[in-house]
Amino acid sequence: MTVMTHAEALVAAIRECMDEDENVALVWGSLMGVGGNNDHVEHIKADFADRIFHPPISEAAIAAIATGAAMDGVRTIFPMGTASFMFRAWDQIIHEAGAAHYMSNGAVSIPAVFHVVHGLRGGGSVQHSQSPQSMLWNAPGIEIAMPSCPADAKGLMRTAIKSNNPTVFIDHQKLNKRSGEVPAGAYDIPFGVADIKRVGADVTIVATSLQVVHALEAAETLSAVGIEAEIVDLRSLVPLDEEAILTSVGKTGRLLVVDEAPPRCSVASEVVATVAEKGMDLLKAPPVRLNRLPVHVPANVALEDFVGPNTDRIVEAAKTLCG
Amino acid sequence: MTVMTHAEALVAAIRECMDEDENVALVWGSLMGVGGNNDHVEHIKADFADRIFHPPISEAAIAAIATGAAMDGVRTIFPMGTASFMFRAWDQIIHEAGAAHYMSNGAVSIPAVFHVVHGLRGGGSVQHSQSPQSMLWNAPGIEIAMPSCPADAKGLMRTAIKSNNPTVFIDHQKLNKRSGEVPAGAYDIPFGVADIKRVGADVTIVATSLQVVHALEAAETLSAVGIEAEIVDLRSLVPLDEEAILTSVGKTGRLLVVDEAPPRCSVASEVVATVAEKGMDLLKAPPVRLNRLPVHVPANVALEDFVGPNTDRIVEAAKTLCG
Amino acid sequence: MDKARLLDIFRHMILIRRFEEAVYDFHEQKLFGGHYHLYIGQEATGAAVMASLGAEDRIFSTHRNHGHLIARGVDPKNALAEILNRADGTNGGRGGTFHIADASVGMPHTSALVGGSVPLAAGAGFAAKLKKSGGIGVSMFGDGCFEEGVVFETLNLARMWELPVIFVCENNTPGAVLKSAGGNNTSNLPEGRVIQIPEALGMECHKVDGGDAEAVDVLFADCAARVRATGQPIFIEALTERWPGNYFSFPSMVTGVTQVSMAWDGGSISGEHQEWFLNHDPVLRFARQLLVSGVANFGDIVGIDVEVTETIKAAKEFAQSSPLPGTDSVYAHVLAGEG
Amino acid sequence: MDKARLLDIFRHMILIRRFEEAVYDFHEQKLFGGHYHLYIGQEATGAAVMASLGAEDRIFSTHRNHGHLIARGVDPKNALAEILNRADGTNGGRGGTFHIADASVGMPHTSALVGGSVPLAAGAGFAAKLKKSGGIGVSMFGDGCFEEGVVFETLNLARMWELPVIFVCENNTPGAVLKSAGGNNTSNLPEGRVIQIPEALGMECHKVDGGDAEAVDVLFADCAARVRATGQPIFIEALTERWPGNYFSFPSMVTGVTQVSMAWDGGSISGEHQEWFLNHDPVLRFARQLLVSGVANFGDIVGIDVEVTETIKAAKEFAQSSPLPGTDSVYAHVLAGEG
Ligand SMILES: Cc1ncc(C[n+]2csc(CCOP(=O)(O)OP(=O)(O)O)c2C)c(N)n1
Ligand SMILES: Cc1ncc(C[n+]2csc(CCOP(=O)(O)OP(=O)(O)O)c2C)c(N)n1
Ligand SMILES: [Mg+2]
Ligand SMILES: [Mg+2]
Repeated sequence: MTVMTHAEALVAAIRECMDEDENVALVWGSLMGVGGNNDHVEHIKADFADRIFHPPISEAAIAAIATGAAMDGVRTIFPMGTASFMFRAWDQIIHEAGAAHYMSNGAVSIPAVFHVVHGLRGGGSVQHSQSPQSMLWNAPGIEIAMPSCPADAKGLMRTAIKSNNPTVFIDHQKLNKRSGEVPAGAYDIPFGVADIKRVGADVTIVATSLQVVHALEAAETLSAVGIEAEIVDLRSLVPLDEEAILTSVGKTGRLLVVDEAPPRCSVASEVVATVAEKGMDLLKAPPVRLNRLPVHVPANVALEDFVGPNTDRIVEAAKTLCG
Repeated sequence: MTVMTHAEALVAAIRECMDEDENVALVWGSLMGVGGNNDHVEHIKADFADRIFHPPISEAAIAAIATGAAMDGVRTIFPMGTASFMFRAWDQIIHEAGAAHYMSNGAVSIPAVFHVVHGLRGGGSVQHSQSPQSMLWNAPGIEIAMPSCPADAKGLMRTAIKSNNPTVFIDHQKLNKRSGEVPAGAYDIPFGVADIKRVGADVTIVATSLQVVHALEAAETLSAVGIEAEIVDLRSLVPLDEEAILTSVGKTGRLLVVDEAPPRCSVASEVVATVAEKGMDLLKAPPVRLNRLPVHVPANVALEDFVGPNTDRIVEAAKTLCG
Repeated sequence: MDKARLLDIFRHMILIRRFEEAVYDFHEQKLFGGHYHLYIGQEATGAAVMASLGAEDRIFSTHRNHGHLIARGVDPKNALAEILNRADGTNGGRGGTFHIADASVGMPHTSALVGGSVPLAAGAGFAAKLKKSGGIGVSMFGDGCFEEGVVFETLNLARMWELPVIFVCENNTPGAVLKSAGGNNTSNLPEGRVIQIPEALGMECHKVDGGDAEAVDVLFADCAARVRATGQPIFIEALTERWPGNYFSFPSMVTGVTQVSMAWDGGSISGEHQEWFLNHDPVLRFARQLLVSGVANFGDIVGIDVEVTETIKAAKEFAQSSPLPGTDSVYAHVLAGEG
Repeated sequence: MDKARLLDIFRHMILIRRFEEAVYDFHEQKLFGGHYHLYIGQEATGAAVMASLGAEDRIFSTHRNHGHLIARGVDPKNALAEILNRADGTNGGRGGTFHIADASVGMPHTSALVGGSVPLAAGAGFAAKLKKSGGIGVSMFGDGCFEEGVVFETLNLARMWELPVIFVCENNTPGAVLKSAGGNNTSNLPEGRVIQIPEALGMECHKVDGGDAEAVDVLFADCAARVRATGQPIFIEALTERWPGNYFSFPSMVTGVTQVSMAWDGGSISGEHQEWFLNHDPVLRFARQLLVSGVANFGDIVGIDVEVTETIKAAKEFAQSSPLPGTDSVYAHVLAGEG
């Protein structure tokens, strides 16, 4: 075990995979988003110069180039920066990357990684705060990974690079500088295996990305008032670990889903709908969604915080649910 | 009342609005999608030549031009053709059209209409069969209309054109040639008012667009075996008539939602989640989603039919739910 | 002048023509649904381009893909089966006319979205560069693609990243019947503004008569060799007079089934489309060239035609007797498994 | 030579400079979060462009929008309040630096997505054409926008639909400090390949020294008049030497607070950025021009500076004392009500 930041863990995974496989290429954009985490990548730039491509501001074409190259087995990691920019490449990701394997009846596959930084970053305002996970999940053929801590970031990134599917790797600006223990050596974390980040008997909190951090904070407060929350970190949406969700709800009888996307057709909607369909009799109370409010993200950091799900709101919602 | 096709009703609405308001402009693309319904528009082209713009294949720029023009009060109707093509303009629709009113604190508004033809059209294959409604619904600031019959098409299109919000008007290729009674004269159908297309006491079927037609057919078969379905045609997703859904479920105690988008984070997920949250105690049985299967759309028409929700499957699902 | 090579190009051209006639026939018989596009009138470009490409090269096409696939060597049997959405189709029947692809011949994916495959071809160049495979990426696309911004982005990227790619724009707007009628199946760029765009980016650019197989072959062979040597992208605008049957969405066989004898029997040409038969039909044009230059005699031409006609006849039978994929098959290949 | 006009342009330039210094100061004080961009070094272009525009015209800007807004006449008080996300901001505090807009002065929306506002400006031209308002659309944008395909699409559309729009590309790549270091805050088009692109589409194009206020004014006035008369779009590439403080995301005031006396007191200029002060700082350049041509004397320059410095001082106080919007305000204006 060593202690690393989220950003360092991510870069370590990329570094390892570039060492292990000469077919891994990196489009050198702003992997860590804005804010100075790019230093971590200097050694990669130095050692793999011929596999590093400096991008123009052309999200659509680069996403499709990564897709075309993937058809010949090149595994391109394309960090698109702020998740909002991904909408410029929406067609290419959904209709080409996400569909080629199916359309070819399995003859080609698309091992490309699209890395984005989602969510409420502290001043991103309307056009730099997107959480695209819900929209992406509606499209077949795309794997979606969402780490919440350095150890998961590393293991999931390794899996993303090695996966033969297009993977959208959704990070959060506010996770980048957080530290955590990371196992020594190379290890992969398979997609589709949720992690119970905290065990508890009273309420199941399903979360992803930064909201897992918020949920863990909230759990401490809740514990003080006698509510033990079980925290299910999905880690990947595609594939989804439905069993982990249902098992936990079976135990607690109460479901709260926390999600940074706006409520309609969100990840929270999907988890609640899945449990309603497959485990309604497990529920002692109606399930609760906790989303970003159904508005755009205002520039002001205080209002941004008000708009997003946050620790206080999780506490409040869990109390109401258990009360 | 006169009998019109869906396509004719739509054109009638556009014609009326162009007559009524000289600030209505039409980008003359393929309003009715592929398949010969474009004749209906010849008279508009002749009478309003200076308000008709022939488009190049530039979905993104045109969507944004319509948005920019809307800021000066020009109401542009931009038929983008097959809904799949809309992904080329995803950023412009979500981040500019859908956000400008909010970002300006209400100073500007975006009265633009983006018309698309969604769904399983009979041979559209992977890239011409998109149902974008779920993804769109996750974005704040955009109205979404989905008519199921000529009368609604006309009244909803008039409302879309007059609305001060960007509206995505989602039509279905298979509705175009269907006929129905249309009230005489000009009339608007407000958004946010679901229509109970059939009254029944045993199961609530919530549907939109072509699936309303399928649900009505299914209801006949179901009636023959003693199950009376109530069919709630949402007509618009934004705003949503939650009350109509909850009222109907309160009556029937059973909910089936039919939706042509793939299941994850779909319209069906949203409706089920809403009912689970706000009306779980109304339900006598777990709610059921009936979506397009979670796969891409194969070219073959028989397989396409198998993949989509259809009349038989609705019958089956309703029977199981009521059984 | 390599006789075998020219005859091979001709063979592919007439094979494409017979293939497309078969597709039209299938559609008339309502054996498949949806709209579709034929490559009639553009055979010279596709066939000549493929003559210089090898196993390491990758070609990406569009909604108007049949000719490129046939010229590249995909089996007409499987291509026709795909158009009928049958189990023996190149894509197991799930792609259909829009998406016929065959990775085994280096055509891994066909996008039906305008401009969709242009950056994919650049991606093949990217892969070739990274793997030092010696291959190149080739993008076959229509003039309408220039209206989509992603194509411009791709041209810029190919220059910037020095990708070994040849962009072949088949400009079939000349002669477009529906342009004046407002059809959108053709580009709206200011007249003659196609090649100017890659030129503005400083890319090596060439213009060629896309209806002249030999001219395309000579130019493309040279370009392909240079791209392999330099790794720099090249752009080619192939001007092809639009086939009169190329309507907005559904083609119409207004020029009838091709009689190769029209190449030498001028008397048999008359009617509304006389001018097209005499000056533009690339199959007849090339047949005349081969005859005049002595590469082939009447018998050779007829012989090739008989042979490919047989091939297509057998392919039609194969396609029609191929089973539909079972409904259970729809679940396969949404996600790929482990390597 | 219209003395009042030139002095007015100068006033706006120094007003922008003082405004940006205030923004920098606010950021240093951590009064607002997130990254931001300053218009220092480009004042000549923005101020001169706005001199020929009237109430019917619409201007759309980018992430580097402050200068355009101030030159156009938005009140610095409300602009600064917006940057601090306060209730009295132009957007009620919810837009922030990226999205400052003020419909009341004809700048209805600022997109922070690269190239995002270029088609919106074309939309304003579309509206002007349809309504015969006599106005024009003006798009102010950076060279990086050329890498986004939607900008190319827009240029094509403006030509095709004959929209009264002026596209002003402020190319600040020359002198870019971070270009070699791999920063992406500047374009990667092959050197000098900006104006070539609209030229390739047959658009009327001009290149101008964007650091020379008078040159921009003369050219833009002429273009604006012609666009109004003909309804045809025009493209202008304004080359502006990049300000040394323009880093990737966060600017740095490496050139210090501007002393207008440096315009005439050459002796006060030294150090690392001497070359920029002497040849490129547009504020100092224009001050020197005004002095040399006799339009202004030292006193005039100092007088204007004192006046705008006061304005900005008051604006800072206004902004800082403006309240934060209440949390309840976030719900308003997601959807518009009835007309
Ligand atoms: C993104 C997108 N927009 C629109 C369409 C509809 N469409 C299909 S073919 C076509 C015209 C293409 O013209 P061109 O590229 O010149 O090819 P051609 O048909 O002339 O060979 C259009 C607009 C599409 N397939 N994809
Ligand atoms: C679609 C999109 N991609 C990436 C970014 C990140 N970004 C912000 S500014 C910028 C550079 C813009 O360069 P240019 O247009 O030349 O403007 P300048 O900053 O030089 O004035 C980039 C890449 C963005 N805002 N939007
Ligand atoms: Mg064409
Ligand atoms: Mg720049």
